[in-house]
Amino acid sequence: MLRDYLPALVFLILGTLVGVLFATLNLIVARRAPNRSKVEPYECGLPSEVRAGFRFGISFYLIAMLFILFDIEVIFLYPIAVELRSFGKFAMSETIVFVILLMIAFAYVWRRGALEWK
Amino acid sequence: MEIKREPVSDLRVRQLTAVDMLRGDLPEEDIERYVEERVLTTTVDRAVAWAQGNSLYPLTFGLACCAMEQIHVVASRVDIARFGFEAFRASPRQADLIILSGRVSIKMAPVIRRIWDQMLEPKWAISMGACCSSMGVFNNYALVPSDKFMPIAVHIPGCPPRPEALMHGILKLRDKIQGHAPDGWRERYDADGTEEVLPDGDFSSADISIFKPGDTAGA
Amino acid sequence: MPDATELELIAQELRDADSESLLNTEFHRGRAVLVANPPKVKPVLEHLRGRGYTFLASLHGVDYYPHEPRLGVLYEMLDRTRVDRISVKARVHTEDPHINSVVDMFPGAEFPEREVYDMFGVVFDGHPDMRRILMPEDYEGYPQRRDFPVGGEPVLFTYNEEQSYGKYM
Amino acid sequence: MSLTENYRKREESITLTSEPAGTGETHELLTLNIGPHHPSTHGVLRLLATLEGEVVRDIKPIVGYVHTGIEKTAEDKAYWKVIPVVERMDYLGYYFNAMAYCGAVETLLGIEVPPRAQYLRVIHLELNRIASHLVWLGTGALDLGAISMFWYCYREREQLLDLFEMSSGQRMHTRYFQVGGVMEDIPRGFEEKLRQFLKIMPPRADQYADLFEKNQILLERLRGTGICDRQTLIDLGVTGPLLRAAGDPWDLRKAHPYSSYDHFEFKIPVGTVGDNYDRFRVRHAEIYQSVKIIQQALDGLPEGPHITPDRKVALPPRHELATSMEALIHHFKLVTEGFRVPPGEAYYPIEGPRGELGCFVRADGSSKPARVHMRDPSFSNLQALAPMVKDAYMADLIATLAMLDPILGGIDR
Repeated sequence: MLRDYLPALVFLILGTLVGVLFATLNLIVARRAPNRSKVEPYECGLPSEVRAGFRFGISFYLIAMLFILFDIEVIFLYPIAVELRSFGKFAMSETIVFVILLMIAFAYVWRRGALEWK
Repeated sequence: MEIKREPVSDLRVRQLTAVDMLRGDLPEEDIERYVEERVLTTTVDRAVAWAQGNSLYPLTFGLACCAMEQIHVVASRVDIARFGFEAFRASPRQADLIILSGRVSIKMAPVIRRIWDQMLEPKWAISMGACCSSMGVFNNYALVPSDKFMPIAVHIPGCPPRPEALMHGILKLRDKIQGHAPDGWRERYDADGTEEVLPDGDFSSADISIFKPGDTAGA
Repeated sequence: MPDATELELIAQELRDADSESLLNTEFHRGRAVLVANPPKVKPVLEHLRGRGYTFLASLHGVDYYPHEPRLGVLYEMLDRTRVDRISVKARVHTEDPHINSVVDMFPGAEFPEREVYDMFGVVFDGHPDMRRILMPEDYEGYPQRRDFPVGGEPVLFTYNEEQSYGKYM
Repeated sequence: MSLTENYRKREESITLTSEPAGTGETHELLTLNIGPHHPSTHGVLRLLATLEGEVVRDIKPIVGYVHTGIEKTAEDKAYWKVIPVVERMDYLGYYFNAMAYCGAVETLLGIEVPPRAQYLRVIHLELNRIASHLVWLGTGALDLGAISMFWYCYREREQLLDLFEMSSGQRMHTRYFQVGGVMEDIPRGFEEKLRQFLKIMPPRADQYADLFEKNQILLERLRGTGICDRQTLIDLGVTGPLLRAAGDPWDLRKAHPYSSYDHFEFKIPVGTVGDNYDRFRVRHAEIYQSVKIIQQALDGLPEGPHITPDRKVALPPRHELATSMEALIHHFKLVTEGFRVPPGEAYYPIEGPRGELGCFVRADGSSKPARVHMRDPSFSNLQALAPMVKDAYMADLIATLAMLDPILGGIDR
């Protein structure tokens, strides 16, 4: 029984391996020649005007959360759409319920005015 | 009755040598030649240089009139995409070629030096146009020739140089990167005695920089 | 262009209003110029605006080097209805290069006045942001003056190769 | 105190970080450099923007990053050598710079430009206006994300530069205008190629309109943004398409015709609301009008000399040098010292692609101009950027800057 889970395990290991490799390969192989202005942030060729303790507004965070919410919803639809015929009727109704729930959330967010930029 | 033998084709010969090689009864020097023909021997540096030379990412950087001609290099007639250089990156972190297209004023020089310092290491600089290489038409108080504060790989003459000239300059840079640098006018016309008289001591053009790296006085 | 007689008419009006506001009038090749007394520039411009010259086309400086007073500020006025142009010239000495700023009458004069200050050193009193506009902030000297050297590098030949300042940094 | 701190100390007057971090209604104020090296500032323009979240509260344009001291260099050159230097100021309207300067020197000299030269000048001026508008349209749409517009516009611009190269030998900064006329008469094949270009340009301009008008994103971003009323624009000294988009039909080609513009019949496109969409429509319509002007100028091209016959100003033709002694003396005098201009001052305004481009020349009797000043339209138009983008979104700032079409070579001179 354990054998038919082997591909998932291999997939997991390979995924993490490639992920970690891409993240750290640069640190290992890259040629390092830091100088004073290279470590400073790039702001159109001038020393940065942004003060250290600058706090970004809440609207950016709000928009980011809403985006993630509805983007993940779309990502869930992809696998279903690919194999809809083999899943049968049940999957179709399940997706419809899923989308309606999120539509309610979307209507609520729209009416509360979180989408307008303040 | 004479069996009509068709001429032994080159393909037939290669098949026979392959069979002998597999059976291991190919004579020593034939194996050597066999491998020689099939394997491209190179060093890691030449491979890296080949890759870098063919995929330079220029920086979206335009100063003045030469920038207008630089835009034409990207446009459809003199298409730079044929050589793989059309991915113009806006931020110096992702670019490895800066084309100084235009006149460098004393207020802009520290900014350019700062952008050059913020570019990551395998980086080259092309000084496009007369104003950038030698203050060109305006030899006055307001301009700085770019090789006074930056190491420049290729100077392109012209005011403004034609897009084909800029393309030619970039291809010259590619040859330079890939190791077979075209020889400059001194070698071509073996004009000995005209070498640049440089003071002794190890001396790279970045050292005569008026502005220390990161110094933006006057920016 | 106002012809010579109309220029004299305007000049006469200005002199009636304020006797020492105008120093001279010039008319050359169809170009009418009122040479104004520097402290009285604003009333002269105010009067011209009343007469219809409501658009300040250009404000720029000129260095009349050998002739004193040296630094000249020119205002090109334009009457858009009659398509008529007149110029006002005010000349100040280099010792006290002060003149009233016209930014409150013509907001468009802010950048040109900063440029005249940057290039010639004429300080405009009452200007909201009197700083250099083209040269770096900490640049000494006023480049556009006639006695400021054009600068640049001497072209290198074999005879003057030694003095090339690029080499002996 | 290292130079960087010292730099920040000296820059106190222009950065708003000197005050304590002012808080807007909902966000903390952020001072940001949309600085010299930025993909959408159309040149090395630095905008010190104070942002409150996404809304621009205040903007300070800081220029001078491509200041080349052209007016100082011009004082060091003979009169006819100043033309290449002056042409490099506004590097998209190089024919206009040369026209303004030659106009000023011709008024000082009082010489008359032959009609054929005036017509040739009008043809090249209008071709240059189309080329400048194509660069504005290509890069402006590029800033707003419509990348394909860039390829279409630069296809036409290549043909235009071929025409310039055919008539004068070089694509940009051609030095085709001379004091007193034009340098050379147009070559034989020029008329056919120009007629060919005039035939294909209007349908190509319709293609730009299709690309723009049917793109809902672009229309959404341009309609209703960057509005500025007529009176503020006039007070700030703004001229050209920006002022015409706000509803004021002020065009020097009609108001004060120069170089025989009154012989041609053309219309002035004028906007109504004065927002970014109107600026696009005005400049786009100007392309058609320029084609009409060139068509009429080409049909009515008079015969005659292409430069003033006055030998004191214009070089004698080469073949005359072999025969006549006077031609040799004139040639020698002009080439060594150049012609002298009697003392005086002249201000010669013309209608550039971005507004009134006036050249002030002061002559002190020697063979070098005592002062050359170019009243550049972008210099005044840039001052109108602040009222246009106050309390607008950051994206509208980029759209307004694209439609303002500043050329930094002309601003910094």
